[in-house]
Amino acid sequence: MKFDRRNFLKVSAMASVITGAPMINRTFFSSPAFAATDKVITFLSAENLTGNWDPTSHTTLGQINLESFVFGYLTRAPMTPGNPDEIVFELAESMELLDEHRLQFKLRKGVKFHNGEPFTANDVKATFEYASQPDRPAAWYPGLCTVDVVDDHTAVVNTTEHGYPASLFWFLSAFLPIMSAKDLADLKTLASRPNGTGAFKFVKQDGNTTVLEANADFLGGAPKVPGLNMTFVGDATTRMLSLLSGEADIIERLEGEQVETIKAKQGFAINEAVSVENKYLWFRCSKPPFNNPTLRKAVAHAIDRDVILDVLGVSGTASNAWVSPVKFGYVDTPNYPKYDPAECQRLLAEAGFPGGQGLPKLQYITSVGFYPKTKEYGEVITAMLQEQGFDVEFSAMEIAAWADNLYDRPGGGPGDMIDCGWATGSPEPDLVLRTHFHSSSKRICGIEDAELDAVLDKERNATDPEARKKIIQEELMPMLAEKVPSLSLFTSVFIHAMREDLKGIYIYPNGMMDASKATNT
Amino acid sequence: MYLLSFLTRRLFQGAVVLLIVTFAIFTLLRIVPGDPARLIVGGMAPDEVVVQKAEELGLNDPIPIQFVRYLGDLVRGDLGNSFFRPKSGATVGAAAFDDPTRDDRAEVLTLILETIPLTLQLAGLAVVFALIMSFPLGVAAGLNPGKWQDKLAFFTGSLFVSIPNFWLGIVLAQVFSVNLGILPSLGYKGFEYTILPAVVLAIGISPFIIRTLSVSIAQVMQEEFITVAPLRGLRRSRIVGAHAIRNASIPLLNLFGIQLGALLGVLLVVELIFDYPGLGRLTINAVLQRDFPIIQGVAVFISAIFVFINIAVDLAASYIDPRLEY
Amino acid sequence: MRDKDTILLIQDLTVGLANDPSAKILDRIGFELSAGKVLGLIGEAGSGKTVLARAIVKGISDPLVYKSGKVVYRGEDMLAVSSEKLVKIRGNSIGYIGSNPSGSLDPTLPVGNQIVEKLRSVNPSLSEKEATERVLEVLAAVRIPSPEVRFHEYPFQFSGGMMQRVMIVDALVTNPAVLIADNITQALDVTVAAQIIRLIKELRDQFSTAILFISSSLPVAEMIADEILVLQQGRVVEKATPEKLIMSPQHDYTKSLLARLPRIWGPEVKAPTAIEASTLMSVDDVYRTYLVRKKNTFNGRNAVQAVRGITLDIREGENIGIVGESGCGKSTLTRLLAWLEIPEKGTICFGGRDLSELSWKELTKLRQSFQLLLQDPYSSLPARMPVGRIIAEGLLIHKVCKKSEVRGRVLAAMKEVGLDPSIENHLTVGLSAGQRQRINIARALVLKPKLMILDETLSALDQVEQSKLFELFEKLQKTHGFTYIFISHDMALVRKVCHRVAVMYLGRIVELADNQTLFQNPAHPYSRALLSAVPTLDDHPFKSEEYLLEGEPPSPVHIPNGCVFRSRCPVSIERCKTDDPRPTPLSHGSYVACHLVVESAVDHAKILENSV
Amino acid sequence: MSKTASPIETTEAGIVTEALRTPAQRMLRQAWASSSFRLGFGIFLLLLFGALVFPEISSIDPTKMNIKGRFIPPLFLGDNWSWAHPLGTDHLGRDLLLRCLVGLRYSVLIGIGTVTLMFTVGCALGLVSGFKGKLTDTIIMRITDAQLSIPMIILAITILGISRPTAPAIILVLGLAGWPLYARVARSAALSEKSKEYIRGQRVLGASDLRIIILFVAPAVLPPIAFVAVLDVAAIMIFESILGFIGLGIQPPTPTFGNIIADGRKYLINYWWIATMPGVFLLFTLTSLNLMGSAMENARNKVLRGGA
Repeated sequence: MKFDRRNFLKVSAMASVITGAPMINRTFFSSPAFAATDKVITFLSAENLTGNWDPTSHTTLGQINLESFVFGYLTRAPMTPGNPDEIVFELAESMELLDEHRLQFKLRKGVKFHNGEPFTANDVKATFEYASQPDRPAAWYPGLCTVDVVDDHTAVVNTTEHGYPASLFWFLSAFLPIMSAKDLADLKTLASRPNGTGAFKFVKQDGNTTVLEANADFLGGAPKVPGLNMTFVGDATTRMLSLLSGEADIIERLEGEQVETIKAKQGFAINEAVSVENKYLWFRCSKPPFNNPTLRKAVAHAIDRDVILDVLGVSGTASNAWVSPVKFGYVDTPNYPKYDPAECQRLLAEAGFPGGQGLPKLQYITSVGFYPKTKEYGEVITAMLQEQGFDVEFSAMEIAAWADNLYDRPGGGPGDMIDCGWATGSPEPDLVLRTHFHSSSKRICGIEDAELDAVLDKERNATDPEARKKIIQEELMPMLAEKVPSLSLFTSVFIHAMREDLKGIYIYPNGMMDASKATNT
Repeated sequence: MYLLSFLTRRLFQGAVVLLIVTFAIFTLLRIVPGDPARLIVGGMAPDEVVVQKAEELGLNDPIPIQFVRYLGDLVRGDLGNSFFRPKSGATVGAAAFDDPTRDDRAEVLTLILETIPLTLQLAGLAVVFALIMSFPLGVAAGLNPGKWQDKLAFFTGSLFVSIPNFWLGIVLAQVFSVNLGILPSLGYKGFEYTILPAVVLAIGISPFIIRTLSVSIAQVMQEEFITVAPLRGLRRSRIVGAHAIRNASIPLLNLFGIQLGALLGVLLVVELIFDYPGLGRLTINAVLQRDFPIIQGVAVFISAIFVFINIAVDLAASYIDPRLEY
Repeated sequence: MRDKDTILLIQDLTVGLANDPSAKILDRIGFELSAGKVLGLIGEAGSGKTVLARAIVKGISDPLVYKSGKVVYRGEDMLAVSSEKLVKIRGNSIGYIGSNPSGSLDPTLPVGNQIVEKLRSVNPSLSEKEATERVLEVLAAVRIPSPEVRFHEYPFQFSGGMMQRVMIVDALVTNPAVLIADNITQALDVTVAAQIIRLIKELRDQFSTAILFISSSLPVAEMIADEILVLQQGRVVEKATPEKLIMSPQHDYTKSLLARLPRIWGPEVKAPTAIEASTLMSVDDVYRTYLVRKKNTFNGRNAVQAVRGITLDIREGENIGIVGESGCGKSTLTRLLAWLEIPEKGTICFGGRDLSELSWKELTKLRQSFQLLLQDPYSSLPARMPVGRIIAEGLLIHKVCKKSEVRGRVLAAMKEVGLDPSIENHLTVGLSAGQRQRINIARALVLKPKLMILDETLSALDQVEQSKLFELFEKLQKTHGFTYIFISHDMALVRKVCHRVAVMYLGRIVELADNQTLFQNPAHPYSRALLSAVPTLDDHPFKSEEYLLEGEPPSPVHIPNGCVFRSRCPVSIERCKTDDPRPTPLSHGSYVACHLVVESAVDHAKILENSV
Repeated sequence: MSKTASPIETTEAGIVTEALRTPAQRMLRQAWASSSFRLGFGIFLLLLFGALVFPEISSIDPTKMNIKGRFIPPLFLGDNWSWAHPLGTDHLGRDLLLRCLVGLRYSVLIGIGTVTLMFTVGCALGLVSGFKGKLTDTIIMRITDAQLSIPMIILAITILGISRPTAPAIILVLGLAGWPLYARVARSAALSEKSKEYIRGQRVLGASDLRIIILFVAPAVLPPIAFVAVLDVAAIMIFESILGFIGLGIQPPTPTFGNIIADGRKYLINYWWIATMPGVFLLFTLTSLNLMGSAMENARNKVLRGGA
């Protein structure tokens, strides 16, 4: 008997049956069922979930990606380079700005949530009014809003009472998952499982694998694949090996070397795209020593971002602003902090720590296994800062542990600097800027700065997109360059790799995916 | 009767040992930095919530009182709930402090009971592999001290014990899974996923078996009852097979009892490397996440296993050699 | 020429070392064994006895090699046969019994199964059942009590004597034509050894086996052999019947062997007589019990009553002997006398001071006055200390003198005990047993003790060394006025040096008497049995046929009611079952613990008469 | 009943001088006589020399990064190898030879430090426990059992996972986690030593417990145990690298074997040497230690059995 893998599996499966072991090779027994047709897609995700299925409870990208399979959105923003402002309608059939404070959505009829409830304007109202509350951790909304239900399939987002233009929801509508009004009346249920109108239904959480099955009633037509399994694997090498061994169909967040490896093999395809994600070095601005902007600036001048880009290779591209070039309002900020040791030393001295003297030990936290090369460039940054006299202690954490340390908290978040990226499925810049730098949200850096608040409010309240863009580019970005609550290091290039037989999957620039048309043989 | 009294006594001793272990671990995890209440509610929670949670869990009581409470739960089979892991078993992070799912954390006992069969399967297979590798070598070396068999066993043992097993794991996974594609190496989807980790583990164990076996066989072969056996009319095959190995197996059994801790160390890292969803990976993840109830539960559980295995080893040894008394 | 009864013929057997062509361990050995006859073979340690025993059954291994010769069993040369054939002869037709019965069987398996295993190995046609029956039959034949039970017991559950019986069964179960018994009584107590020899005699008649009986003791061989070979350095130097060998030895070696044998009852024996003197140490009704874990219980303990009420006065300047067999409590008594252990009941006074009432400091000081010399000269000295330092240790502990004087005192002591001062800075490794014992003596001597307790101190030495040390002891006694307590199992030694002798049995002194009385007119039946079992060429006043005991002493855990000796006593009476005899004083501080002595002066006298 | 004579006694002058050495000396000589010991010793010395001296005299800093010069292969392999980096460079362009040598330095430091601590604590407790017996023994042994039943790795990763792992912390944690085996061995050795005749001899002379432990029991019991401790140095070195690998060892940028392997693991497919070199270094070091240790263990067994 030729000893090949298949025979081996047979033998071992038989052996485990004979010995009565509970382990039965599932792939062996179940795979023939779908052998002829499309197979379930196995997607290995680089980031963990939060454990709470309420989409407003988190800003975790891994879970946002999952939500894009399960939930429906009023619109979608493909953000293709050729047509960055394109909006595709999904749950909405049309979108119309009635006046400065009112945005009307005509909704698609006959759509059902996965639990069988019909989708109506009430769901939009419930979703928007719940999710825009300031205590929701996912502060995607520009502020509180009201939704007027005109009829079952017409909803008007009304910001009259809340003092900002409704036009902000134009792009945002592509990023706000629509929940069922019934679920929202019972938050416990909402948190316990995802229930949307998307192409895939949630079946169960099995360890780190989220099992989804095709939604036959999907408004865009039933997906061809029977289902999709999204598994969190917190190690880049493991993800790649799984793809190569055929255990995974698609993986995300590849690094340069991995791309080379996969390109050298037959049967795989690579998808590379400049993303909406910028990676930042966040300062804990709400506690010493980084409550001092001069010190933050000193750090910013100590870092040579070109070297970091060298380390990243294909996984990153330069960016001199706090949003990705794909986003609305991007600008090559003229006073963006550059690598300048002399300036760094000057600022250090100005802050009262000449040559780093008197500075406490600074903890720099980063994650491993999720973002490409974090540990590598983390070490580089550490070395650069140490060279300027900063006493930096570098900790690389597993992704889940890092996530628990990520956000600002009363008294300041853990450590002094933390590495994190921010990707949102919409060109809307406030999903980054307001979320992070406005004192009403200040997710990671914890900055509370009246001047920043004022500029952010000004930009939000601008009704004319061009005027808004100008404020962002000429007032907000330069101000951020002065106050550096965080330093944007680069813009990520998202690299996905998949089996060649997996076709028709669309990957948004924030990593969300559309697999409703995918085939997988 | 003998068995009963033996078990009673040893279980009593074991209980004392477990009590000390539990207290030590419990105290350790209470005095280290990292407020459990803060860990439970998450980083983002305001201080009031932390205080409230601490009050709710009785974390402000003196440690002995907390310990007694923990013991009370323990005897009822309740090892507590994980700080982070939901019942679904997913790895989670970054949830909000007022998250209703925080109440839905997995029970530590369940997590342990879910992972332990896989770990036992791995350890068992590794021991089988190790015995297959070491028995011929060790016995041959013991029967021929100073000869090439002895030297072969010595060098094999020295080499195997010198290979950093996690490194070997990485290399083997690379060769067998990536380059050759013969065996799967990451995660667990079926029995074949146990093979590579078991081989690595077996290479870690086998030097000890080879060494113990060769030394004890060589020693037994010097014993009067062996040297005199051919004069009594026994054949060599019988002398070696029925008597020498039988007597040499007692040091081997004791070795298992003692080296169990070391075995576990290797097991832990092997599971990590092969992403094998056993007790080891659970433990490492718990430590990295500071999931105190899991760490504590695992420590107590492993101590209990340790105590039980040592009782079993002694029982087996006294079954083989009735002179041994406990 | 061999006669037709010859079963085994050894011709020109020479065994040497593989790596040394000139070395000869056995040199041209030749003899024959005939059915129903016992051929004795005696020789000292190192004479090649055991090598010979094994060489006959082709049982020697590297570095030993056969150089020449034949071992012909029924016309077949054992050294030349195929291994298949060898298996059929060895263990089947030729049985072998070694000197270490306790180590001869796998300790982890029941003895019966192992004998069955052996039987079926040499005789595969037997079924398990048949083999078992056969083994049980032979077990009964060697008078092992309740063989069905003991069949299933493990080697460690057997005493040395019983285990030797088992090994006899193991050898005889195949009905061998030849039996090689290699020093089979060596490890046994005298009474047990005597029982075994009696058993072998009976079996010889029963099985009509040809026996090669190897022993290091001429008196032992003399008891059983029809003919005796004397082996010296691998060569047979003399062969004769026992009578001829003893009466008219031919070879010089045989003569010196005979001359060195200690005499116990011969006319030339001059036994020391008891002296009257003040009491140096008095032992008053001391008890010592050890608690050992009881196997089958949760927390149960077995009380091993090692010493059960011993009373003894030691007179200044005398030599007192304490004798008894294994397990009689000698060693415990030694430790009590040396105050290494404290009796749980009773007192020990030294120089009139109760040792238990002394403070630690006083005791440490007093310790200088009574010193213990240990049995094993090898393990009793620290291996990592130079000789001079070892001897100085006592002086340093007690700070007897200034540091600067220590060396002088040490050297003086070394000189006094006959140690070359040049070894002062040597380690003890490489020194002979005699030299080592001298170091032991010297380190006690520096403390100027009054009492020396000698725990089997001389038993590890050969006859020549023993005599030299005796002289030293006598000299020291004269110069320093020492008192000696000899604790020993060696009756000949005690006979030679002790003024008074105490006989111990199961934790008691059953008889204390002066030398002459004990050896000529012992009052206690156990004393007589012990004496009857002593192998000697002397004209024995106590014939073993008459006095030898059956069985073995009861366990010190389960002390029977009444007289503890009654289970083996040939003259026990009804009262012995219920009453424990207390020591009854006789003349001159002697006493005996036996009802017969007290009950009936007439009977007592009669017993004494019979025994003389 | 008669004691057979020591084999040494009967042999000639050379052996007698041999006999005059202390057992530890004799073990060393015996060990030195074996070729595997000398081989191991040679390799170890070479490695140790490299680890101690080379980083000091080298002009390169093991933490100095050079992104342009990363992934340089070892000598004679690949296209762009260079004499400046005999073992190549890692993913950040740091010299692998230097990193491995510095890693070795920490590894040996932690190995020896830990074993010294384990040995000291364990043997002290074991000696007292075995010699004193009774309640002292029971208490110490129960604690030992308890400690022994929490596997070292669990204890170590627990403590190191929640505190900051530095070299002294690692030594302390591993040392405190690893003493029980020494305590057991020392105890049983003390027990058997205690029952020996010569100890009784010392007692008869009037020596106190402490005097006996220090003057006789410890010197008799400890060297043989210390002899085998070399094997534990190797075991601890593996342990240290495991900790580094998990991320609970000395933190980067300090290079340790575990760190380097963990970092290089990602690049194994494309740049195999990064993870392989420290493995090879570790393999050589451990082999040298194990060769020495096993030879020493054999020597010890021979000397102890040969009657000291």
